[in-house]
Amino acid sequence: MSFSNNLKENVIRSAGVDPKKCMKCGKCTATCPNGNEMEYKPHQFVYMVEKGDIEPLMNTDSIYKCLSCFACVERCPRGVEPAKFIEAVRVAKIRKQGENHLKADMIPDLLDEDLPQQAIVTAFRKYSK
Amino acid sequence: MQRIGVFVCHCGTNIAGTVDVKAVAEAMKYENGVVFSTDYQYMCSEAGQNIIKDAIKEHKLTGIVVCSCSPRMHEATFRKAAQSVGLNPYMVEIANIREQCSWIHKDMATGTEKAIILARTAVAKVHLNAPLTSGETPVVKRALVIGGGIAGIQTALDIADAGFPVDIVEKLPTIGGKMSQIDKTFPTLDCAACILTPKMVDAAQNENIKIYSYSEVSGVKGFVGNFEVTIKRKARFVDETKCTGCGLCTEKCPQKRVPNEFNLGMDQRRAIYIPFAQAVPKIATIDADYCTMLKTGKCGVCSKVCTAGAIDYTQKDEFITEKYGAIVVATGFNPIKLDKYDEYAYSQSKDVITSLEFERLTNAAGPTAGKLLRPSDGKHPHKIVFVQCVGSRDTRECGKSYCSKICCMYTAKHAMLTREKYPDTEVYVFYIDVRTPGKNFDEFYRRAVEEYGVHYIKGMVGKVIPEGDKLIVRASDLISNEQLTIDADLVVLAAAIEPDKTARPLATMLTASMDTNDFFTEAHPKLRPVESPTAGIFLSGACQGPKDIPETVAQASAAAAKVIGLLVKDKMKNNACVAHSDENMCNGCSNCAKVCAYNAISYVDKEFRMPDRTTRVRRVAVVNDAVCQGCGACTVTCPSGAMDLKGFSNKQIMAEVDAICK
Amino acid sequence: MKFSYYPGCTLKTKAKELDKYARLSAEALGIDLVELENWQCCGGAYSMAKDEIASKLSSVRALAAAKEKGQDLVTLCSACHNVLKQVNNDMTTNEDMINRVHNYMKDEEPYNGETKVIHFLELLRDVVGFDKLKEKVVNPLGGKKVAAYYGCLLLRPSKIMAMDNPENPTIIEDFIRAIGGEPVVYPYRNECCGGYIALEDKNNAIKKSTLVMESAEKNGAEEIITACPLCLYNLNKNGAVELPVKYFTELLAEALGVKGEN
Amino acid sequence: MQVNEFKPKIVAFCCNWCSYAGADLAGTNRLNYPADVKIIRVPCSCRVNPLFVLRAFQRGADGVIICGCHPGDCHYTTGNYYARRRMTLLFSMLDYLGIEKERTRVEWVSAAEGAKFAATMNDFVATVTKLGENKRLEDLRCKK
Amino acid sequence: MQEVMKNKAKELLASGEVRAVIGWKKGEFCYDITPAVFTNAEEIDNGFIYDDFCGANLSKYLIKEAHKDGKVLVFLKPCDTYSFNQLLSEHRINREKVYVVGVSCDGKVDIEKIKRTVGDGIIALSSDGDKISVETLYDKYEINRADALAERCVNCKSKKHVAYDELLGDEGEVLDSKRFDEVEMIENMTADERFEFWRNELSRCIRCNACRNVCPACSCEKCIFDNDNSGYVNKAPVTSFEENMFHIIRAFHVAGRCTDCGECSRVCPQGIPLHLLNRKFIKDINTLYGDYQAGEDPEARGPLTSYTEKDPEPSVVTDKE
Repeated sequence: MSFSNNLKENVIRSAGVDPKKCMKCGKCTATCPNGNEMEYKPHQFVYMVEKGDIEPLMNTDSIYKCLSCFACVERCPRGVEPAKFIEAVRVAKIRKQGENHLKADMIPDLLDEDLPQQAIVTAFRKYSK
Repeated sequence: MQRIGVFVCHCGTNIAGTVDVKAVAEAMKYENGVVFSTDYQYMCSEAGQNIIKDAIKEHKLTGIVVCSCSPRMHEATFRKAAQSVGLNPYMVEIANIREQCSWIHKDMATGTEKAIILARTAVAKVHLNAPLTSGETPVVKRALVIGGGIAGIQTALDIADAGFPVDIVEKLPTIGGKMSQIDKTFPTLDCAACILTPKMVDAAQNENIKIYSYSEVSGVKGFVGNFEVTIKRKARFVDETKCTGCGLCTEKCPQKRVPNEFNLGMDQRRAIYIPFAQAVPKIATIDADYCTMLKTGKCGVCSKVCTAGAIDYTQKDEFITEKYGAIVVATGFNPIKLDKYDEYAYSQSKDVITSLEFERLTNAAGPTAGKLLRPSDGKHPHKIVFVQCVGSRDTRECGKSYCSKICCMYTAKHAMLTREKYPDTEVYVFYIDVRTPGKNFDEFYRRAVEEYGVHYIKGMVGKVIPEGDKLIVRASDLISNEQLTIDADLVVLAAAIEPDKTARPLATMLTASMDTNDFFTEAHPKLRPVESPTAGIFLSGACQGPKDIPETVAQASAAAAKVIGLLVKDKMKNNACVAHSDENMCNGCSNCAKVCAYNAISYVDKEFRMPDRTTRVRRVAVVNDAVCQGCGACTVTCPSGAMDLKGFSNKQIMAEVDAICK
Repeated sequence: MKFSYYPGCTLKTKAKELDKYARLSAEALGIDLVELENWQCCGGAYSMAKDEIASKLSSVRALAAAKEKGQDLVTLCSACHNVLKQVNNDMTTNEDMINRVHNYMKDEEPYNGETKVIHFLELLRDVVGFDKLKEKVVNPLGGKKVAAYYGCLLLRPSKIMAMDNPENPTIIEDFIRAIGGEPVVYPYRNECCGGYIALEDKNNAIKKSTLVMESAEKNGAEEIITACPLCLYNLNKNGAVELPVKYFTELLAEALGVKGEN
Repeated sequence: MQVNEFKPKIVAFCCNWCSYAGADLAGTNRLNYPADVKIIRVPCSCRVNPLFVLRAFQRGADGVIICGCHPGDCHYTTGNYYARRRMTLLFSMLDYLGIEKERTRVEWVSAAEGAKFAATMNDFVATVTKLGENKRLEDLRCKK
Repeated sequence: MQEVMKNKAKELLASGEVRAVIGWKKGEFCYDITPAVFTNAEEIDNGFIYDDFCGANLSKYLIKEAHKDGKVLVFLKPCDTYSFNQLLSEHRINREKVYVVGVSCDGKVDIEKIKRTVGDGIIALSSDGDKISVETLYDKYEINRADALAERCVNCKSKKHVAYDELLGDEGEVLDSKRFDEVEMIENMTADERFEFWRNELSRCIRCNACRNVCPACSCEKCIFDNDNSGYVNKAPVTSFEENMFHIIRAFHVAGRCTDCGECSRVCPQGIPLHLLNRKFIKDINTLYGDYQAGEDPEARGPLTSYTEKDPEPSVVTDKE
């Protein structure tokens, strides 16, 4: 499908890393502190992006489960750095109209007095456009 | 002026079918310098060869051209024939009118026309041929083996058995190498010591073998057949000729807290030590870094207890020089350091160990006398996790991009042995791929799974978390797409292997080439796997690439066979078609040496008389005939044209060009 | 010694102590931290997407401002440090981004990653020196058992952050020793506490932060120190363990005897 | 008008270990290629001096092709790597001087690639035939 | 500058530090300056000159001079130091016997360019800042110095000395020159146009060998063109073909070794832009194998004596559109 292919290319370009370098060792999923909370695990992101299977990834909440902790980036033996694909898919998703994961009107309910600014800033940065 | 004979072969109808051989022979009669030309059914037959021999004698030929099949087929035949009647074999040229003419053309006119041109080209070349003689260099009938592991021992034994003296240089106090640290060997599970130590003893007792233990190569000069090697014999502060290996000193030495490298630091030895019971040579060595006497001048216990009077605190490093005809590199491997892989907590927990440490933990002569006990608390582990590919197949700077090849099999061995000895222990192996290409290898691995119930999980360990007396292993199971957590008692890391650190400086001394991973490169990856491109340097064992024991031994014997093939000759016949530099034209610019793959070119300062009777010293290139392989790379890089290749000289090739284009 | 200083938004509001104690300590150590004028929020999280450029511009501006002054840029908040350092790395390696940033900014002298970004901890280790620091301590911690919580952002990706061994770091432990405490090494000190999801996936954040704190407690920690306001908030708020979490600068100021001055 | 079919003169330098053997294999398999190709055997493609190529053109060759072992398979381990650089630069220079670049070629032919050798020669001869006679580099005095 | 250099030369001669000094002296005409060897203060006072016409690259003279006993002082402009380094790397000069004094250079003047404006009969020349005053038999002129600069100086690649024992004047930097623009222009012509261009240029060659004799890379003990055995000997031009061959072979022989000093074009009495052949090789080497400046680093391996496994195939040339 040309649309899907186009999407795949965009995601790969945005991630800036090469899914073909993956040797499917699974160290990313092994090392992920949030791996068990994810419907699609980090290694599946790499493989599915390589296959061009982007739609299911865009529609899973796994893209909001990534903690951006760089553990898989740090430990990937092949320089594939799976978090970059998760980020790329998330960016592709929230760039679409009306797909913001976090909307401004949701914020007040989530606030508490000690919450540092950066929590809100980063939540917006990561989850909305 | 040459007197040239031309001999045109019919090759039955193979040539005569599409080439008018008579016409070719006839046409050649009118070529400059040709004094005889004929044709015959089969030139390579005895009768054909006699025609050539007779003509050479009768017509006093100085050069011949045989128009026949490819020179790759019969050049040697015709050269021999010529030589038998006193014509230099390099005065023979072949015009390939079969493979490159009659067989590819259907039309007689075309075939004949081309055959005439090819013959004319060969005649043009012969005009410029000069008699060549292969130089000869005497071969020193002694070999050097660098490294005394199983590779070096096997190579040395095979060479010695063929009757040649051979020296082993080993940097440690004993030969035996990595194999001496291994408990059992896959896939047969025989005890490594049981098969290795007899070989070590054989080496020690073989009168053709001399072992320089605790020694290193510090300098190499010369070339194939004539190497001159300087060996540094490190001071061991024990007189080798006097020490009986009784071991009393190693029991009495008061310095007890020296990490024992033979057991990878898992227990301690004394400052004077014999690495292990079966060490060869069985001679004590004082570790200068720890010896109180050497450091402070106070102690001397070992000297007091030694009845042989072998202790010598004043011993100094000694250098000896020896000549060799061939050198075998057998420097072996080491597991990589794991300081860049601390997600596996190697430096944070004693119970995270490498596979080689595991070998020592299961070895009867090891720190636990063969009982599998945790290094931290000496308890028996009930859950063990093996991690494969730690540092192998890792393209980052800290890793090795290659597969270390032996880990899949030794891990299967460890897993199987553990389950056999301790059936109450759960064993998990995390793998990316299980690679078992070898005789009975896959069967072995399957037995670990099917008969011994080892849990093989397709996935990787991502983090090891030492928590209390457990090791929380976080891993992935890619088949079931889940993340697993295992609370293990012991984690064993299959660390990647890398060439020994001494290999790189050694390669520089030997002018042998290495790849980016510091493995020695072969002269040809398929066809000359045990030779270095540098003539006279041979490769044995893991210094050339990761290898298991059977492969190492096979390569070791292959290297020995190559060495024997070299040493058996009294003199070495060099390639006759070698490069030669005209010193009158040579600029001494060094460009030729830069492109020489064999380091055959060196430079000397030479005095020249100038036209005005003064003298001038110039640097000029000198080709070593014994080393040059005759590729010609140097000839093209030479700006002045001083460098030329015998047998394929500039003028010869240009004469061929001219003849073709005529 | 003069350094440019990038405090970041949280240090001006919820994490005032982190900032205040750092400044006081720096003064006591003879270090002049000059706050950049007109700095903007770094964005709080570095986007790993190569084509996310607009959100990285504010970091480039801060970096360029430091370059203009010819000073190294000191950061304090782990998140700011991570963002600035990664963006700085982009400005030497990501061609496409470099071009686009130059086009956006239209600076006379385009910025190409010249500024050196150092964390306050690195300042203590490499500029002051932990030995020297030790000499200046007037109120040593008296062997208090302190657990360092590194989190993710200080160490990873180590290729770019290059602060310490990412899997077995020692910089905060050495710091604790220098000010007279006893460091508690525990395995979860470089595991993510889930700070980024604290806002909208609270349950998960509770799990993650509790794991970290339990581990520290089990290994005998009396308190935890960190450099990250978000970690501090998350551990304090969501970690189900009663263990004080403080900024490392607070302990530093205390040890140097400058804490009470304000 | 006289119709004279143009027969180009092609000089092929073949390394002894791979390409010359490949040419032999083409013969053994009876694979046809034009008789216009004449092979000169050299030990290695690195023996081919750019001057030989120029010499051939000077003497009236219409095309020159150099064949060697595939990069990485050189009998002398590195010879063809040097040949590759030399020939690339030479060809580029000839092109710069306005000499038809199609008259020169380097092709890697292994000892097993008889078919490739024949196909390469067929193709090269066809290309050179289309170009016609080499006039730009020919030294007329060399033609009698 | 000239006085500083003279004093330096005299000082070192007087102290016995050097045996001889290689510099420049006036020739027959005021603009016709030639390299010279000075051995005493008197010679220097009478003849030594350093001005806008001292274009000659003195490095090649060291091959002969540095073979004799004692040290030689040589004055090298930035571009000359590259040739010097290249000769060092080829072991043609004994470094210990040379005392290199780097002299700064703000470009040298091309007399041909001046003649084009003023015609023949020049009797006096003097430069003052950015102007050059010319006096001919017939008239007086004032020319912008910039307009008279030699092509190689307009496209100067480096004002930095890559080798020296002592530096007079200021050190400059490696420049981002446009020296390949002209090569590119030729590359962009059609093959026929290129052939016409070069035939027009090379047919003027009179085989005087000036280019070869001046070239620091052409310093072979015996040149193949002089060697009866080489198969390339030809001493006189008979057809345009030969100029083709001579110059292709010469360019190839210095490929990877040529520092682009531009001496070949400077000395060509026929004004053939020979440097465009050398620069083509340099440009190709830079694009195909990575930037390489001969002489920049005497330890570096030249592009034709090295390789990488991933080098482009010759088909990048033969198959290009």
